[in-house]
Amino acid sequence: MSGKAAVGALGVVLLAVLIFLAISSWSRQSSAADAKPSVQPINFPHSVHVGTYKMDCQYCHSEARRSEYAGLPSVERCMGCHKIAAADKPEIKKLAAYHADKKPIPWVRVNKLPEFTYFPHKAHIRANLKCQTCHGAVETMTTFGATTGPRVTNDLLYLVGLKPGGPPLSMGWCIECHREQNAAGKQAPLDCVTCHH
Amino acid sequence: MSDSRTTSSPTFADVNRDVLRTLNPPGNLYFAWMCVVALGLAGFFLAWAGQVWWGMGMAGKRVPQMWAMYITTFVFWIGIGHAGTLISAILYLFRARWRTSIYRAAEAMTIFAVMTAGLFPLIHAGRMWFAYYLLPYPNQRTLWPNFRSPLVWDVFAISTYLSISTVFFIVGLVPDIAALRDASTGWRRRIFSMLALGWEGSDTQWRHYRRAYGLLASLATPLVLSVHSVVSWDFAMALVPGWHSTLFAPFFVDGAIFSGFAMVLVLVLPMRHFFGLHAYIQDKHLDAMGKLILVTGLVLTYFYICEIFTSLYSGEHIEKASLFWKVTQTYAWALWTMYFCNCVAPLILFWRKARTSPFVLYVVSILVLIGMWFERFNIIVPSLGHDFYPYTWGIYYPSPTDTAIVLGSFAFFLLLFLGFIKLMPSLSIVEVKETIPPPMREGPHAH
Amino acid sequence: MNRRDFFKIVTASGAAAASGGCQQATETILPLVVPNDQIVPGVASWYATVCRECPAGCGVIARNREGRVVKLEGNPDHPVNEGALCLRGQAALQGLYHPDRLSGPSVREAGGPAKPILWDAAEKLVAERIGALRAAGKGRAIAVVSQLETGNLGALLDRWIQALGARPRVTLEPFGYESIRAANKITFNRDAIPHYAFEDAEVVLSFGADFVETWLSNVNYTRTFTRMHSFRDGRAGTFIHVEPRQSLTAANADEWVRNVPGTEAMLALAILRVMVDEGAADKRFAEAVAQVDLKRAAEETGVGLPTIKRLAKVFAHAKPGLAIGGGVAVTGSNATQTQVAINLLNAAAGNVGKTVRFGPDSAYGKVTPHAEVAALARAMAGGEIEVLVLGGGVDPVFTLPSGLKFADALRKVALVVSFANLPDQTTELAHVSLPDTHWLESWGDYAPREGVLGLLQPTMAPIRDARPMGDTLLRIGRVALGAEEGKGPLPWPTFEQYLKAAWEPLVKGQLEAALRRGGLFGEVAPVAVTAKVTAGEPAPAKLEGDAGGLTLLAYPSLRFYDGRSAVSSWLQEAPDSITQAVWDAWVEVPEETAKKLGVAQGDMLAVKSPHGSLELPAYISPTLHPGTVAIPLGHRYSPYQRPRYVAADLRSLNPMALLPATADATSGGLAFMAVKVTLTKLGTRRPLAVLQATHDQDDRELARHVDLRAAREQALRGKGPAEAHVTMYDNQKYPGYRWGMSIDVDACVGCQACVVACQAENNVPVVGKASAAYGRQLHWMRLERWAEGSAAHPMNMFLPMLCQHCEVAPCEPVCPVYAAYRTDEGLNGQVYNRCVGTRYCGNNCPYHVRRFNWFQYEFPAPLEVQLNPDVTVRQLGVMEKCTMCIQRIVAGKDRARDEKRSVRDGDIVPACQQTCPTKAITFGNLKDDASEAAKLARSPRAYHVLDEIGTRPSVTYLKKVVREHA
Amino acid sequence: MPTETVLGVFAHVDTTVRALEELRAHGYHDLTVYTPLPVHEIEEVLERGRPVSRVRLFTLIGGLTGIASAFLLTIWSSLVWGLVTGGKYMQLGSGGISGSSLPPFFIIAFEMMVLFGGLATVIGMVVLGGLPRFRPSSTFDPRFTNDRFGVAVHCAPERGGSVRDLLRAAGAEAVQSR
Repeated sequence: MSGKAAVGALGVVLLAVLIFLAISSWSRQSSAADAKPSVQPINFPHSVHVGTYKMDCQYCHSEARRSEYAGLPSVERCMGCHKIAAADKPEIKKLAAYHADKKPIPWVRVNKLPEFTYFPHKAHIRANLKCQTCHGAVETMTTFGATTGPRVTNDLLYLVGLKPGGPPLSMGWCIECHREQNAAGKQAPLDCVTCHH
Repeated sequence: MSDSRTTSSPTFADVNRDVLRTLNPPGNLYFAWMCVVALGLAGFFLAWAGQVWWGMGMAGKRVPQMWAMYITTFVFWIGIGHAGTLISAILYLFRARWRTSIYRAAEAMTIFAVMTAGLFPLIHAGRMWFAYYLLPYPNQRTLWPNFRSPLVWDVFAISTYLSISTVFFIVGLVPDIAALRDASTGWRRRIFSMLALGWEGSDTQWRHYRRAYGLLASLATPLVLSVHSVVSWDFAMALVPGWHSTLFAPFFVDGAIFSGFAMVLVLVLPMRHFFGLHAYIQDKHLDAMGKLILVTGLVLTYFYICEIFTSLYSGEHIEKASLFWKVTQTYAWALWTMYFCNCVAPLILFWRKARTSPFVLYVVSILVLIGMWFERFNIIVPSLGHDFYPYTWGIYYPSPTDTAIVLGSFAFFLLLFLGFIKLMPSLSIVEVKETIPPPMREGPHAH
Repeated sequence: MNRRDFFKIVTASGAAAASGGCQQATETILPLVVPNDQIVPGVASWYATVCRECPAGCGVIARNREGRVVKLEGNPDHPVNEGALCLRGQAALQGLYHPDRLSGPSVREAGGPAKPILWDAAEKLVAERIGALRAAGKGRAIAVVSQLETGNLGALLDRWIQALGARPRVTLEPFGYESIRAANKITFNRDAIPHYAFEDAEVVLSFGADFVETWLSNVNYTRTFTRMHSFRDGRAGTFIHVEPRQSLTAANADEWVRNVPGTEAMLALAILRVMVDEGAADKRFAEAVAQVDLKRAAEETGVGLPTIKRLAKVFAHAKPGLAIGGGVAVTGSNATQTQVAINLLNAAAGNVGKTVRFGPDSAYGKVTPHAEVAALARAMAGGEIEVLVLGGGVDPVFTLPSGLKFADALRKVALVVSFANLPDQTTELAHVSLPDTHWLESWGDYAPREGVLGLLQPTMAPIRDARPMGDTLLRIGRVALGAEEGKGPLPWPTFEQYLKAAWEPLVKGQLEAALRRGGLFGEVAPVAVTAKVTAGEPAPAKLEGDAGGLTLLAYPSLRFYDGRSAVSSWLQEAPDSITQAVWDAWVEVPEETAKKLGVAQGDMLAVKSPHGSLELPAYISPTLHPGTVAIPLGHRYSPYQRPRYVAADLRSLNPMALLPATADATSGGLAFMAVKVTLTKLGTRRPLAVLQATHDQDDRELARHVDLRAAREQALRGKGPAEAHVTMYDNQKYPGYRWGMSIDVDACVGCQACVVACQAENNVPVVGKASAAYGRQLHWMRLERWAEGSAAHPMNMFLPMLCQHCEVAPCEPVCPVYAAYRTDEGLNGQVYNRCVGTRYCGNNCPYHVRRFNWFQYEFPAPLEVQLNPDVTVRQLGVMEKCTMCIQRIVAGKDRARDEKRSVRDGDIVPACQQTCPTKAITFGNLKDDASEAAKLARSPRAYHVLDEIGTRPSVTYLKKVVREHA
Repeated sequence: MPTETVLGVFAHVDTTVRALEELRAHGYHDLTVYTPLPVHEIEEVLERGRPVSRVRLFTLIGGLTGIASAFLLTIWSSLVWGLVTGGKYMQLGSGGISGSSLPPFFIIAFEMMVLFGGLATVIGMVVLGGLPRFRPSSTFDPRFTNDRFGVAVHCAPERGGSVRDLLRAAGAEAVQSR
């Protein structure tokens, strides 16, 4: 019967459209990319630089104290040490190749906040925050990686009454710290538009 | 439609048979209707998908009419959703026995209308994929909805209304499903057994059931009145001239009942005709419904007069300008259509013959539905089009997207309703039995 | 210097960071190869340069973030604009990042498409041709046309021309004001355009001079006009404007006198006659007005005798006054006579030397008169020119009248070399295209007036394969001459070196400091002049065409100038303040004529003159002089906008298509008012996108005014009783600052600069004509025009409307998710990422200043590079609105915290206030009684728009002050 | 103690009522009566001396829980951020709660009262009515949901005979032992 066929066809169309709605909706949910330990163009061990040689974070990420961004060291700065230090290692040879070609190193981004979030490193360095507070125990990481940003599972845990705490670099996690700082007499803003504008 | 079939009173077994007959495999006419529904729904979902993909601009909204036909249709369906629970709860408490033959259909209509209405806030939201932000759920950001917003009141009112109406509906259905279970075989029987929860009609079950039903009715009664009041506050709490009025709550509730009864008639009259239910849905039922439509229509007319009067008497320049614009300018046709359909058309029901004529009732009901849709349209679109700020005054033009979605919502409603009448008893077996004299060996006596 | 290499890298990564709502799956971050101390990622650097969007030459500072310029602001040190910038200056970025910018050099066979070519090959091609001509002794067959270059680029061009023996350079500026120069030569024996000191005048009497729009230096004169006119500054001078059309300048006049077009000379002499008759002027001026018959003058000008007498009285009593002339109606055949009459008025009233200052003469005085352009066109048509070099910024096919037949002449030239960096009507006919760098990418200098030397420096690396015109010409010249670098008449390797060498004697090694300041700014002492009284022949302008037709006023456009700014979609979408129309061009038809023709707004009309015809939609004007029609100049759609924003390819929007090649015989200036046209109704419609539904406030007192006398009384008495707010609830407490704004309606001239500045600062997308017409424009700020009074004597008020940041905001409580809320600092916050898009707030805002993202708006590449990295690019489906530049507030507080102090008044300046030439907008902390904004909010003129609703806005408006006699 | 269950099937209300009266008069109180609809006359006999259904207690508790949780939710969640909207706010400071935006919360409280009350009522009905029942009880007959009435008497086995007689005498169509 044509009617039954029509109803069947309708079912298929509806299903397709619902799937489309679901997918297109989900794809618009702007969540921060959760980067797993990443494959970097050069295997850079933070553990050696920070852990073994006790280098200051801001020696390389020198923009942190004056800019919104922490910044990455220029290839020139890397080469400042690595012209001599460990120059024979294969990874350092890769670095030297970038330097010789005058090309920037295409590092893969690990820590990323959504576009609608304004996070100034400067203000946090001014407040004497340690880098590790947000970025984890960098001195132990051979490959830098982080799982950041909000996760659905986290909200689900809250929904069933658990309080797992915000995952790093998620809003709940920022807020927790800001509230603690305010309770300790510091001035950490809690105004929405300070970070979302 | 003759009254001949109503002369001899049916027996309990007749009731079971007649009601279960409505669940027989449907005919061609039914499938023809389903095809229409399918078309409407396809348009509905495609338009919606387009709107999600390309943006809300696909719908004809603009500044200043940031709300338009979606909210119009939302309020329309919420209004429709009032008759069911009103009939089943308020009339139950008032022991109006004529409700019994229509209340199941009305309740189903209520739930489906509210479900249809419930789609519109989603359709209407610019980012419907974040619509869950409106729900108070615990989250790591410790963000909660703003309980000062009438939209959050809506969320609570409508979800409560849908829940309670559904519960009420299901509770009413349980004994009927048990009857269905006992009259069916095979897989249907298994499904009905599960749905019937093992209902047997024992005295213990009945006594708790009756008490619970009464309590639910008394909870649902204020709920019915509150829901449309809350919906009306979406407007009354806003500043827009033509919205900001304390009149709105009773005005909306009355309008909702008015349109709800019209919709009940629109659905029940064909049912009566096609299923041959003249024995149960009798002329006296139609008469009662007609009277209710008449009364609510007159009350509505009173509210219209009040609205105009307050606007004129206030001496408020902007209010008056808004009213004057509505009555005489671009959208005047919509306003006068509304006045005709809601104030003039029902007056024919003063005449008893009209109240018992299915044809007249049907026509009046359709007109009332049109009028009530336009009432919401007139509240939203022209009021916003000529509000405080002359710079942004403007005219709203519906786009193919809005139109497809509004028409598609009727298809969505019909899909649910047509599905329901073939899956569930659309007359309450139990309550219909209550209205016919119980079987007595000594012969019937006064009940 | 390796800064430019560096820019490239950072620019490449910057583009990725500016992505819109969509997220990228993997993202790479590119560090610099070589560290650079000028750039810190995330921190803006500012480079001073000079705006070259028009010859006014305002100082500009460009905000550079990660190697890309994201915002322009006026240079506060520059004496012309003192920090302000007009909308065209603000929108220059759209030219810089224009999607259609030429991607590199190209050659074109006659009629064929342009083919890319390598720089060397292209240069060689040109050089060989030039070399051959020179060798053959036909150097005169080489012609160079450039825009007005007063600085070293002009000097270099002249050296190049000299070295090659080419024809003298022609500068092409459609608005050349030749008649002012010619008249000054006659009256004061000085071939120059003086500096007008508006700020010192008590009365300004303007004969059509549209100084708010384009006249000479719009930012400078708007700024100084406000100082003379605005009540706030205590002067409250009077401004009288004579023009047949209500231009934006006329709309700002205390008295607008609508005259018959072309009779300005007669009116000026009539005024002088009254002054002489009543003894207000020296008897020696009697000679000049001997032939003036007041009655006839009153009749022919259409200005009543009492008005003439009143104007004379007001003008004569001013100490000093200022009479100026310009605009479309003063370009006709009698333009020089008009200017002479105006000179006599100034001389008779004793204004010369006071408000009319020779010495600091305007750069416009160096424009070659239009007659020479016409001569060149004739030479081209006659086959005399074999190589034509067209500099950047010139588009003769578009900007010259069709009567000149320049396009035909151009086709006769064997080799047309174009330096334009955007395709236009002229480049389509060019054979070789050698794109010049945009002025924001270039070295250079420009002196807008004597004593003010502005320096241009590259504010970022070229984003396209473009090379500075100077460099290219130097190379071509050397090849043509067969010389090597460092030798011959053109030894300099680059223009940059030429420029630096030329500046060395001026800066004596201190070039860095000059660059930082934006140039060398000095004062030139006024030169004393004596006026020669000449007898005026009061004749109206002669017009071609059908005697029964309507006089065509092809008036310069505030938004597009001569059309060179029309490439900007920001400007296309910034409404014309008077009509509030966007995107399209229109023909302004007087109400009477419209009635006669039976046309309504948007009906298509064919406008015919003996030289061509145009089809344009009608705009019905109640104020236009009945004998005229008016069409704005410069409207065009540039190619990239065609598919995206408008339905059809509409190129014929420019009234130049109707004009004859008439020039004023005395001065050689181009006549923009030279023809009478006829109108025919076409029967089709092209509705205009007009943003303002009505100019009638319907008694809602949105824009308010007060009489001058009352304002003075109130100012003496101070503020009356404050508005009492009755509330049952606790008032909000502000622990820190409370931001607020004051807007002086009296100062606002409606120039739209703030609208475009806001768009540039806050990543406000462009929506296109259809959306704008349907109430879906996204401007966070709009400029409303409210008109009162009769059509003949209208009173216009300009009301900048933006989010009012209400204390009891109707938008906030209706938001179900707290996306709209009130901050601790008195702002209405809007959290985009929380917004669900219910649009309830948009309905409930009585001001309708909330904007909704109806679609996902795009920023076609490379325009996305311009996006302000401090401001979120909004996703589809969210609400947005003015934030009072929250990013600037955050930055200002951050700066204060670095310095361990609190924010001081003036630390934080929102984009709209920053660019406002009239300083009508003041932002500040309302809790601080000493702040400027708080003081203004307590002014007796202060009021809140729609205050009867009880929203308690944080934006306070100050009433316009109306002069009683007007 | 072993019991016997005797089921009488009736076609009429009056006969059912008669049987019930008889049974009560003879001291049989352990009865289960099946009816396709609630019948006033039958209820009258059965409800005599029984307390009112406890369902209403569920409703009361549910409703009160709803009100309390609504106020808790709205007030507490307003205090989490203390945001100001439209000049109204509710903030937790050193001096306790300041500002007031209480009136809208009554709406939430009302809705939550109805929701919780309604759901609790249904739960009450289900629990007290012994629902859901996964297997039909031994005395149930499918006709009881159509047009027949059933009276099941649970009695000591030795009294089964007299019950059967009693039911038959009252007018039962059929009498069975289950």
